[in-house]
Amino acid sequence: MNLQRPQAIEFYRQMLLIRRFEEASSRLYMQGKIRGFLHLYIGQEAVAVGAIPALNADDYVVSHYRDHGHALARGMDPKVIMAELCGKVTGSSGGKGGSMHLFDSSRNFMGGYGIVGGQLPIAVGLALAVKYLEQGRVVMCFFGDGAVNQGEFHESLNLASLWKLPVLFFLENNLYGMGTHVDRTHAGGRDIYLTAESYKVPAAQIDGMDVVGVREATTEALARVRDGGGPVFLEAMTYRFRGHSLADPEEYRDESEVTAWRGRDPIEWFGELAVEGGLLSDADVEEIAEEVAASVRESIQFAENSAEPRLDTVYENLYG
Amino acid sequence: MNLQRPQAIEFYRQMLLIRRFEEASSRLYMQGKIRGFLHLYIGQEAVAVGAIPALNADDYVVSHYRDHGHALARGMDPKVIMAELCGKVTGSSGGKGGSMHLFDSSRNFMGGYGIVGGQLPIAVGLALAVKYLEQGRVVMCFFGDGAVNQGEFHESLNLASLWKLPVLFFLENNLYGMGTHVDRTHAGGRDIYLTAESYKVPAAQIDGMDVVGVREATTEALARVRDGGGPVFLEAMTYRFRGHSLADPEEYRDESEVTAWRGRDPIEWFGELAVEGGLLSDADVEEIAEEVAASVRESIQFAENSAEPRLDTVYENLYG
Amino acid sequence: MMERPVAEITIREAVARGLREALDRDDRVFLMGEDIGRYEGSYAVTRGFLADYGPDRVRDTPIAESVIVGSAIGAAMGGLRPVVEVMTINFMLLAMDQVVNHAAKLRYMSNGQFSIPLTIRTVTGGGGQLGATHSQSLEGWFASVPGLKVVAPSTPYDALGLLRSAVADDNPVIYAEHALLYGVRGEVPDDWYDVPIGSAAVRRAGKDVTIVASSRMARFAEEAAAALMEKSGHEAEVIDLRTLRPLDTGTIVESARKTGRVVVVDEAWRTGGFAGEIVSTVQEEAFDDLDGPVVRVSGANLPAPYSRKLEAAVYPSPERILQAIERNFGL
Amino acid sequence: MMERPVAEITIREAVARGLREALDRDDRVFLMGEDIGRYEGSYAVTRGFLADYGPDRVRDTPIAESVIVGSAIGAAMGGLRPVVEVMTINFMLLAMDQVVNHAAKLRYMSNGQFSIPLTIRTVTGGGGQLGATHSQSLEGWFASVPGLKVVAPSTPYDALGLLRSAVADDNPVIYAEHALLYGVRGEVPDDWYDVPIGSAAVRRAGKDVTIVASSRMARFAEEAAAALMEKSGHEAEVIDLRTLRPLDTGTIVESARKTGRVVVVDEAWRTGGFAGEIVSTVQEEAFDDLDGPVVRVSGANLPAPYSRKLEAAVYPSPERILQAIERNFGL
Ligand SMILES: Cc1ncc(C[n+]2csc(CCOP(=O)(O)OP(=O)(O)O)c2C)c(N)n1
Ligand SMILES: Cc1ncc(C[n+]2csc(CCOP(=O)(O)OP(=O)(O)O)c2C)c(N)n1
Ligand SMILES: [Mg+2]
Ligand SMILES: [Mg+2]
Repeated sequence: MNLQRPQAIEFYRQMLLIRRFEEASSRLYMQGKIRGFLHLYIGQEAVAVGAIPALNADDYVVSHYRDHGHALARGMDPKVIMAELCGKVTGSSGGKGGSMHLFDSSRNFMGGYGIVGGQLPIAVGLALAVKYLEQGRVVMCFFGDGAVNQGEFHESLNLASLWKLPVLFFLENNLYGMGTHVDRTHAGGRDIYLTAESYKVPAAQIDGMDVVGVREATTEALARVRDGGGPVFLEAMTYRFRGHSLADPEEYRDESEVTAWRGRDPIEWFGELAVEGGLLSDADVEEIAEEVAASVRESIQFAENSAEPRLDTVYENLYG
Repeated sequence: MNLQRPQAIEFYRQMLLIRRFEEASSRLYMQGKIRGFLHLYIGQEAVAVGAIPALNADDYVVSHYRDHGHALARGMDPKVIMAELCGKVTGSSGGKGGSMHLFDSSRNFMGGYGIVGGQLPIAVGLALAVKYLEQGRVVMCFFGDGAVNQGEFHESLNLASLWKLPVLFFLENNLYGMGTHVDRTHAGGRDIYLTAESYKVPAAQIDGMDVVGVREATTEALARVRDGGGPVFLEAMTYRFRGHSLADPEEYRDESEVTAWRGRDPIEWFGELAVEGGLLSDADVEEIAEEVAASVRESIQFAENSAEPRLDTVYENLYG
Repeated sequence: MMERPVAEITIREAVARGLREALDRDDRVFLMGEDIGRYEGSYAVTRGFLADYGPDRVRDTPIAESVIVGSAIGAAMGGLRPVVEVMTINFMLLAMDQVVNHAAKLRYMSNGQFSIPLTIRTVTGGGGQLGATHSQSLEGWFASVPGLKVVAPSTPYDALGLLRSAVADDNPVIYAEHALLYGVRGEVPDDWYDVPIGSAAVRRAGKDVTIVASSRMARFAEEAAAALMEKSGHEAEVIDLRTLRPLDTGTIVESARKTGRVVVVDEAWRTGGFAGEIVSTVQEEAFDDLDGPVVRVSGANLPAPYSRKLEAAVYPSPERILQAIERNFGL
Repeated sequence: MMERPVAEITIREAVARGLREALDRDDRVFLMGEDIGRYEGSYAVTRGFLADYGPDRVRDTPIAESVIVGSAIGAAMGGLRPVVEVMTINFMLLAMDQVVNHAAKLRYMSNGQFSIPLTIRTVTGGGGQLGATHSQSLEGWFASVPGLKVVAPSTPYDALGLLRSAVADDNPVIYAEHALLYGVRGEVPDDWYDVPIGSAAVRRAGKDVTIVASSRMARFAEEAAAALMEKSGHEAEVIDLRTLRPLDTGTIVESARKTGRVVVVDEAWRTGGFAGEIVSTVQEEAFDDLDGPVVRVSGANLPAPYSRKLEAAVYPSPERILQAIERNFGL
């Protein structure tokens, strides 16, 4: 593992932040403080953390409804996210968006999309703007294995490839769209990246539980996109350790499958590797854990102490 | 050419019927007797005639808005089609459907669809019914190169392949969707059948100007579909000799391209070959021409002599 | 005659019962949709179905609304009677073309050569803090499309009775279940019955004001009527439309003529909502009997905000209905 | 001050002029759509554009309405001001999700962090014997969606003036051109002007009856008004809405109060059509001034049949408007 200590600290800290943040939001959901649908990123942390910080500040990130991890990895303030989940005025959208619809314009975090596949055309359009304005940016667009079968996947890959737009299509293949296994939804089979190649989009499959590998592959892919040759496609094989959302009874996955994947916990795995490799000390690990815990605690306090939006603001920001 | 005389007569007669029928409908359009959008099949006759009569009577045919050729090849009565184009009560839909929406339930000719790509899910559903009811039928679904980029193409190929449904996807690649060349619309390039393979659908490209080749490929493909292994995809390379519709100013194709393709006129080509090969005599050719002309004349007379639908029938057949 | 037993069940159970019956009675009926099999339905309606009926009749699909609906239309043309679940009505936006241009039109365009015996079950409504993309009430759009029928039950009795009628119908029927009504309990006879499509129910008779609503809003209307009676002794007649298309204008107009005062409650966005149809019909047919304008209590002209407080402000409520009656009619 | 010259041009030319201006004035404006470049527009609006502006600014797309609209939304978020052509409003059914769930909601859901300065030009209306799938008037649906604006010009002056406003607007605007109005001629000043979104035009003043309409129906309304004057000397006031959302209720209600008789003309299907919104508003705001019910003259509750004779029976016409006035108001 060709990795420096600061980088290792960052990886570990960011992944742990996501994990602890999601655990906390799960608790707040159980307490009725967060409502609606809540989709946790637990298990997939290595993808967001491996991928997103490899971007420049002016690049764009487009996510879907499972967006907390992406938002955190993009540097969005946990306080502001938690406040949004709790529907508070201090939330990223003042409580108007909710968990599935996070946005942060200051970080070019472009959302948070609740409709499966709907974010793909948006990402293509952002890339069109980038190319049109000669900004040299990249659009990194996340989506799940379930989204691959939507018509918009096809339309988006085709258009991005045809017009050679700077999109990095980032598939998080966690094997399930809600409760349905990818083998029962995608005719092309589990190796979805092969489908991407039929659009003449260079594509590769990577291990989504290995943050270092994700970073390497992403860096390479980004360089390729910036070269101007058009989109690139990465498929990260990963797994969500929890249900699809907190409403999920979770009866469709074999215990053994879940256990096997949990055995590949991206945070534990990286932590152990880093400690063994001398990149992190036990003290580091503890310190990071405390730092993260504090940050999450702070986010909860911030959210709980924040006011609800004022009723008379409900019509604000419909039109501009 | 391993072909018998009766077959040759049929090929020639059916192709010529389509050609003359379309020429006639074009004239009626100019006279204002047919209105709305009119999309002619001229140039593509070898596809419909090579493909459709290879089906059994109980198989299904699904077409799009360029449907006259498919309907005629399926054995629909030219009189009834012409009457429909003229909006008469004797038309296949009593004048309610029009050129883009031909139907003949007695021949399992399932339409006539005006929305590009919209017929593909319908075809998949028919195939689902066939499989569910264990009818052993095949669904032959036509569409153009333009339809390939619609999301529904993707969704339909995926579902048909996943569920191993008996569909023969029949692409008529005439290089243009309205005025836009396929090179500017499909990232995968001109060889669209390669795209189909990414859905694990066996696919082949064939010469759509050669009626014999089309028949051979279709027969083979149908056998394969009937075997139960799932859909098959055929891409017939063809060309429309006229504009997209009669409203088309036709300024987007090079004269030389049009001329080159007209040089491959499927009817002339087959006629000459058949005469040279002794399958058809000059007398045959003349006789067929007369027969076809009579049939088309009859269809015009029928349409012109037919009554307009009665106003009080306008609400009929909305609900069943 | 001895009365047959009557059970208290939820709307969820009523829908499930109707689906099971349909599967049991007719081999041509099958179910199709996202996560209805292995996952047992995102609103748990089809619990146990996959195990009982197998994967041919309970079909999990990819997430691809257009081909789900479109292939169901094709299957209907091919002799089956599909019952599709589109997970929520918001996702119907992805299948709009198939519904509007094909399901609704194929019979007419073919002059009756084909019919489309298709039921599309879908989940409508807001109020669950699901945010703007997941909280819409679009059934009014479908109710404006000739060739479709649209029902929206608010009781277990109607849920079962209308589902029976929908599945038996040879036309495409949009069957809208409200996300927040699944747990509502009510009596459902063991004896066979159906609720014909196109007939409204008078939930409560009254002479002072008519409240017209459907789905969850019909329940709110009943609450408002009770509160009105409690507060001022005025009698509200509550009409639960049950069907949006074809609309039971007879029942509505008759009541309007009687009371002279009409409130229409609609969860959808106020501007351009289906309430406008009812208002138009009432004033066309009963103008001279009206004491004042027909009043709309509708959803706000806003995407649904997530925050509980803000969300509560954009939907009708029993209180708001009551206020509208008091303010507009001085009752 | 000397009057600047005024030219007679067609609506087609007015739209083309507006598009050229927009391209000339702002580099962030670009056009995108099916066959707008090489083919020069299926209704020939963008003739010569590709040659003049090149393929970066006049972009031919694949036939894929969802990504056309969706990517335009993304481009708008990314700093551009896309003007999209969706060939006809019927095909908008394939882009419904992007329009309703994204274009209309992104600003609100992000609490103003992003805006969507997007114009979607599309062709609406029937009457050209294009059959059921190609003859719909769906602008009323869009007009019911909070977050969208919807305009539907009926004159060259408005076509240009509203296009200027649409392109300058920071919100998504649906700009509906009627298929059968492209050849309509009218005067358009050389001087700069715009037509603000949200303002109706009184086409003809009158005291006896108000006719409210938009797009082609507004022209029919003028014809009906002229015929009414001719026949019985009664004065109809004709209001051309020009904008469906936001609706200029002030102008409508004022006229209704004055005349006491209102006819709403709407090409869309009668049941659930946008006419219902206008009826509702008029009777809410002007009930006491009304002589009788607000009358709707709408499209029939039918998919459009192809046959000329049948098709003519399903759409409003000047004659039908006149008859409705005579029958309902005895004028
Ligand atoms: C168009 C649409 N259909 C259905 C849904 C409901 N839904 C939300 S998430 C989801 C599964 C998506 O799976 P995948 O794309 O693999 O992402 P993952 O949840 O695994 O991250 C479904 C069916 C939706 N939000 N939008
Ligand atoms: C959804 C939709 N978008 C656009 C159109 C307009 N349109 C009709 S035919 C056509 C071109 C289709 O080309 P292709 O699929 O290649 O078929 P061909 O006309 O060449 O037979 C277009 C754009 C339509 N009917 N439906
Ligand atoms: Mg997944
Ligand atoms: Mg073509």
